[in-house]
Amino acid sequence: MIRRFKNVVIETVCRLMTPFLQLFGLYVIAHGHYSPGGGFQGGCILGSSFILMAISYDIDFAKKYMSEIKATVYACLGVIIYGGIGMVCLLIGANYLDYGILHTILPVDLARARAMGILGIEIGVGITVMAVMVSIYLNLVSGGRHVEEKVE
Amino acid sequence: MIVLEHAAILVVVIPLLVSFFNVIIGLWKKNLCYPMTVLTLGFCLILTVNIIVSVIEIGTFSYRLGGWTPPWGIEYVIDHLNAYIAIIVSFISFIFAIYSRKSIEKEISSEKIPYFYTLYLLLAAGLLGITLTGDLFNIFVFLEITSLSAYALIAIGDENAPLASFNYLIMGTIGACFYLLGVGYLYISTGSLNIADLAGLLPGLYHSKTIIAAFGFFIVGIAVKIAFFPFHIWLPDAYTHAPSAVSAFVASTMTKVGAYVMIRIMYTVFEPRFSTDILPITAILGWIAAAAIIFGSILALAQKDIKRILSYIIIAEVGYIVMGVSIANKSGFTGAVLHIMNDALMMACLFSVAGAIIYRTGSRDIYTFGGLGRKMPFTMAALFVSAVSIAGLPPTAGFFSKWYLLLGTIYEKKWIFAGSLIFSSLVNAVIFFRILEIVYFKKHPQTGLIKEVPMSMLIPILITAGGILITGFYSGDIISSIIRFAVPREF
Amino acid sequence: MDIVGSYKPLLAISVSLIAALFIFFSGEKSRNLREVWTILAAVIKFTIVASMVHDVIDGKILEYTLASIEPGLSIQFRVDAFGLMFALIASFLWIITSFYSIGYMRTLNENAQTRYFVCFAIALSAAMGVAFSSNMFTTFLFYEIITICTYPLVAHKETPEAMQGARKYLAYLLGTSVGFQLIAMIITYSISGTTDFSSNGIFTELRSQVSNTFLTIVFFLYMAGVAKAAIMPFHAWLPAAMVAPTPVSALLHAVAVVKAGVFVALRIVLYVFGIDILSELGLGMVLTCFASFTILAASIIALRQNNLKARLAYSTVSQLSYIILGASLLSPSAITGSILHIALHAFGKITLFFTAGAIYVATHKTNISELNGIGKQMPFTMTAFTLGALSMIGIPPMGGFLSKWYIILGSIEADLIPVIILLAGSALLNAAYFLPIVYAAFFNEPQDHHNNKGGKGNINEAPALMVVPLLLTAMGTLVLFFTPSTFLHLAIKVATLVTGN
Amino acid sequence: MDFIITKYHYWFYVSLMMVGLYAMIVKKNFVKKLVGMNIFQTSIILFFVSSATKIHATIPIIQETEGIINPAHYMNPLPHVLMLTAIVVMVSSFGVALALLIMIYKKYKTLDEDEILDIMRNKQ
Repeated sequence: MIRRFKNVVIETVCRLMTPFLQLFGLYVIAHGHYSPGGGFQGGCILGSSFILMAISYDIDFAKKYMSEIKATVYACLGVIIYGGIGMVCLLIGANYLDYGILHTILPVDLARARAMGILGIEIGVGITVMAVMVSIYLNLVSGGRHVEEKVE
Repeated sequence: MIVLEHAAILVVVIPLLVSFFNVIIGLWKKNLCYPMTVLTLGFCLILTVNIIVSVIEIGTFSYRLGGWTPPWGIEYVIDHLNAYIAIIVSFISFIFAIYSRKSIEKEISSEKIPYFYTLYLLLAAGLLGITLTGDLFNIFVFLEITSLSAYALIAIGDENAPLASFNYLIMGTIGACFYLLGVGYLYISTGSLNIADLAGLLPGLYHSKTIIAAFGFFIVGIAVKIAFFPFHIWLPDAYTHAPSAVSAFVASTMTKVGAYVMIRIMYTVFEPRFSTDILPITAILGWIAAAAIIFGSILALAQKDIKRILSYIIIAEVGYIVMGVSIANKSGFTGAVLHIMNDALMMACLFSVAGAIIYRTGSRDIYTFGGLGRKMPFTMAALFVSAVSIAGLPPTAGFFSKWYLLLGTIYEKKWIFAGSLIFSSLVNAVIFFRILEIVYFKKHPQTGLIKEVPMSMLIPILITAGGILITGFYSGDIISSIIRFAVPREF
Repeated sequence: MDIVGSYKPLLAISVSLIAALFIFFSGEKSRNLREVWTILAAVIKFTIVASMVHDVIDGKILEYTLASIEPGLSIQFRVDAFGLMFALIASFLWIITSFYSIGYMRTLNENAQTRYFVCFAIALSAAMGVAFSSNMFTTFLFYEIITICTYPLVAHKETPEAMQGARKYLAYLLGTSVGFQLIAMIITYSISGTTDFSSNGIFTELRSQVSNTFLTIVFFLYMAGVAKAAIMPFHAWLPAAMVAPTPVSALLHAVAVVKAGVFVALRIVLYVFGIDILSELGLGMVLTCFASFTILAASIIALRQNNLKARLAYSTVSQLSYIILGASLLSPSAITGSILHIALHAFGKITLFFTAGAIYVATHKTNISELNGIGKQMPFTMTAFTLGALSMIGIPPMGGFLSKWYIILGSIEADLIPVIILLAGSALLNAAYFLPIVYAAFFNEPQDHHNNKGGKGNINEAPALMVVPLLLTAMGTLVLFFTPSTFLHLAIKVATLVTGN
Repeated sequence: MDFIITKYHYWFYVSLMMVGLYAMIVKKNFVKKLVGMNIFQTSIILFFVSSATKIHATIPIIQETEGIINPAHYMNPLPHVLMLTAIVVMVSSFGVALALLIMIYKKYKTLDEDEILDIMRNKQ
C-alpha cells in the first residue's frame, strides 16, 4: 500500500529542516507561558518534525527515532508530569495545581515558582502532544499494521 | 487527612493518572493492570463515600483548582446531588472493574488488555469529573473524555462494533458541539462559565434571545448524549455490539450522568421558572418523554437479542428520568433522581447478567436460554430480581422510584404521562417474564456443559441484585438525607 | 385501642422467608431435611400468629414499622382483628397443606420440588404481609410478591398448558394490580397524604374536597385492581391457574391468594372508603350487583364443568363473591358474615381441593364423569368431600351455614330482600353441582372397563400423608360450626369497629 | 442588510456549520461525513474565537518594554484557551474516528454506507 518514493532532494531538505523544526518547537514550548505558544503548539511542531521524516523517508525510518512504544510511553509520561506537578502541590499542602506553593521546595521566590510550575506543565503537555501526534500518524498510515506486526 | 481534604479532586485525578500509569505498566507486566484498576476505583469509592458523608454533615462545599477564586478559576462544587451521582458512578465502575477481568479476557486479545483498563479508568475519571465539576466548560471537556473513551471501548466489541461506534461518534460529536455552542452563547452574554456565578447572573437576562437559544442548544445537545427519544438511534447498536463489561458499565452510568447534566442546566444554571414559564420546555420534554417510554418499551418487545432488548429499555428508562425532571414538582424530581440510582443498579445488573450468559453460552438470542435456570441459578436469580424491579414491582428498588414518578404525574394531573409509565411497566413485565419463562421452564438441548460463571463475575452480579432488593427499603433514608436537599427550592 | 410496638408481626412474616433460604440450600439431595424446614416454619409461624390472638381480643393493636419512606408513607405492620383472622387461617392451613404437599409431591414424583417448597414458603410470608399491613402501600407490596412467587407454582408442570395458564395468571393479576390498583393508591395518597387504613375510611375526612365522580372512579379503579378477588369480569385467571399442582390450588387458590384478594377488597371497602361514603354514593349497591352476578354466573358455569378442579375453581369464584357481597351490604351482620366466610370457606374449599388431589394421586382421574363408584374405592376421601360440599352449600351442621346465616341477617338489616333470594338460589345451584358428584361416587357402579382391577371394592386410598390432612380439614368444617368463638369474636370486633355500633 | 453586515462573522459561522451538518447527514461516504463533522466543529471554534475579537487590542501579556497596558486594551484570552482545549478534543475524536474507519474498511472493504448496509443485509 505504501510505496517507497525515493528522492534525494526531498530527503535532504527534510532532513536538514528537522533540527530547526524541533528547536522551534522547543522554543514555542519554553516561551508558552508569556508569549503566544505553549505546550500544545510546541508539541504539534515537535510532532510534525517526526511526521515530516516519516513522509519524506518512510515510516520505518521515523520509527527508528520514535517508535510506537516510545510514543505511547512519552504520551503517558507527559500526562503524568502534568498530573504529578499538580499532585506535588497537593502533597505540600496547597490545592491541586496551585503551583505557587512550589516556592517552598524550590530555591526561587513565589512569582518565579509559578512560572516554573507552568513551564513544567507546558513541558508535560508538549511531550504528550508530540507523542500523540506521532502515534496517531503512525497508526493511521500503517492502518494499525505496525502494532499488529509487533504483536504477532 | 490531606486525602480527605482534597477528596473532590483526587476522585477525578487519581483514575486519570493511574490510567496512564497503566499503559506503562502494561508494557512491562500485563497482569498488574487489573489489580491497579480495581484498587484505584476502590479508593475512589472510599473517597466518594467520604464526600457524601461530609456533604450530609456540612452541606455544600467547593474545591478551587489551583487556588483561583471561583468566577475565574475552575471550581469543583460538591452538593447533595452530585455527591449522590458520584457515589453511584464510582460504585458501578468499581463493580465492573471486578467484573471485567474474565469477560474481557474472553472478548479481546491479551495485548490490548492494558489499553482496555486505561480506557476504562479514563471513562470512570471522565464521568466523575462531569459530576463533580462546577464549571460548564469543564463539563464539556469531561463529557468528551468520557465519550472518546466510550467510542474506543465500544469499538473493541464484536465485528459490527466499529460501525456502531462510528455512528455513535458522529451523533455524540453533534451533541457535544451543540452543548459547546450553548456554553459559547452563555459566555458571550455573561462572561462567565462558573455554574454558581451564572446562576446569579442569568435571571436578569432571561428574555434575551441569546439565552433562550443557548438553553435550546444545551437541551438538544444533552438529549443526543443521553439518547433521548428522537435522538436514540445510535444507542441500541452501540450497546449491543460492545463487549459485555463495557456495555454494562456504559449503559448503567453514561446516560445517567447525562441526565444529571440536564438537571444541572435546567434547575441550577437556570432557575426552574425559566424552563417552566419563560420557555415552556418542560411541557414539550414531558410529552417527548412519554413517547420515548412507549416507543422504547414497544421496540424492546420486538427484539430477541438480549442486549438489544436492554438497550431499548434504556431508551425508555431515559424517558422516565426526563419525565420526572420535566414534571417539575417535588415528587417528580425526587422520583427522577431516585430513578437515576435505581436504573443504574438495574441496568448494571441486567447487562452483567447478559454478559454472564454470553460468557457461558456465547449466544445473545433469548430463545436459546432454555434451561439456564438450573445451570446458572445465582445469575438467573439476579436476572429475576432485576426483572421484577424493572417492571416496577415491589419490594424492589424500581417500584419506589416509579411510585414517586407516578405521584408526580398525578399531582400535576397528567394522566397520559401516568398511563405511559404504567404501560411501560406492564410491557417490561411481559418482556422479562417471557425471558424468565424460557430460562426456567424451557429445555434447550445444547446447555449441557454450561455452569455458573466465575466468582469474579458472579459477585458483582449478586451485589447489584442485592442492591436492587435492599435500596428500595432505604429510599426513605436516601430521600430524607440526600435527595431532599437536591430538589430545587422553588418546587 | 392501645397500640403496642411488637416484633411479632415481622417475625411471623420473616419466619417462612428464612425457611425458604434453608429449603433452597437443603435442596433435592437432602429432601427430608428440606421438608423438616417447611413444617418447622409452618408450626412456628402458626405459634407466633396464635400467640397474638389473646392480645388482639383484649383490644391491643400490635405494630411494627419496617421502613419509613416519608411521613404518611411507610412499610408498616399492624395486627388488628381482621388481619389476625386471615393470618390465623392461612398459617394454620399451611401446616396441614405442608404435610399434604409432601405426600402429593413425593407420590407423583414431581420435578423441581425444591422450587415448589421455596415458592410456597415465600407465598405464605407474603400472605402474612398482606394480613398485617397497616396501609395500602404495604398491602400492595406484599400483594405483588404473592403474584410473583406463585407464578412458578402455577407453571410448575412446565407443559405448554401450564405455561399458558401461568401467563394468563400473571397477565390478569399483574395487569390489574399495576394498571388499576397502583394508580388508585397513588391518587389516594396524592389527595390525602396517607395510605394508612382507618376504621372510618381515609376519604371520610376529605369528603368535601373530592367530587363524587372522582371518588366513584377511584373506587372502581380499586375494585378492578384486586383481580385476586375474582369478581367478574376479572375471574378468568382462577380456572386457568388450576393447572398448578393440587396443593397449590388448595392452599393458594382457595385460601392464601384469593383470600388475599378478598381481604384487600374488604380493606378497601371498609378501611379506605368507609361504609359511610359508600352508602352515600350508592357504591355498595353497585358492588352488590357485581357480586351477585358473579355468584350466579360462576355457579352456572360450574355446573357445566367436567373437570373436577375446574368445577371447584368456579365454585371458588362464586363463593368469593359471597364475601364481597357481604361487605357490600354495609350492615354489621353482613360484614360479620363475610369475614366469617373467609374462614369457613377456606376450610371447606381446601378439603375439596385436597380430595381432588387425592383422587388424582390414587387413580389419576381428573374428570367428574369418571368418578362413578369411587366412594367405595376411597371411602375416607369421599366422606371428607361430602362434608366439604355440604359446608359449601351451607347445610346447618357444617361451618358454611354460619356465615351464610349472618349474611342473610345482614341483608335483612340492609333491607335487600332480593339478596336472600339470590343466596337461596345460589345454595341450590351449589347443591346442583356438588351433590351429583357425591351421589355418583357412592351410589353409581364403577362402569369403566379399564379400571376394573381397582374397582372390586378394594380400598385404594391415597397415602396417609394426604388422607389425614384432608380428614382434619373436613373435621374442621364441622368443629367450626359448634365452636366458632375465636373467629366469630374477631369478626364481630371488626364489624363493630367499622360500622361504629 | 445592516443586520447581515454588522454580524457578518456570525453568518459566516452559521453557514459553515450548515455545510458541516449537511455533509454529516446527507453524505453516504463515511470519510465525507467525518469531514463534515470537522467543518462543523471548526465553525464552532471560529464562533468562539470571533467572539473574543476586539479591534486594536493586544495580547494579554505584560511586556517589560512597553510598561503596563490598560486591561481594556487586552483581548479576552479565555475563548482562545477554551478553543485550544476544544481543538484537542476535536483532534482526538477525529483520530478515533479515523481509526474506526480503518477498522470498518478492513472488514467491509468499502466506506460507503449503502454498500455496507447491503453487505450486512446479505449476510443475514
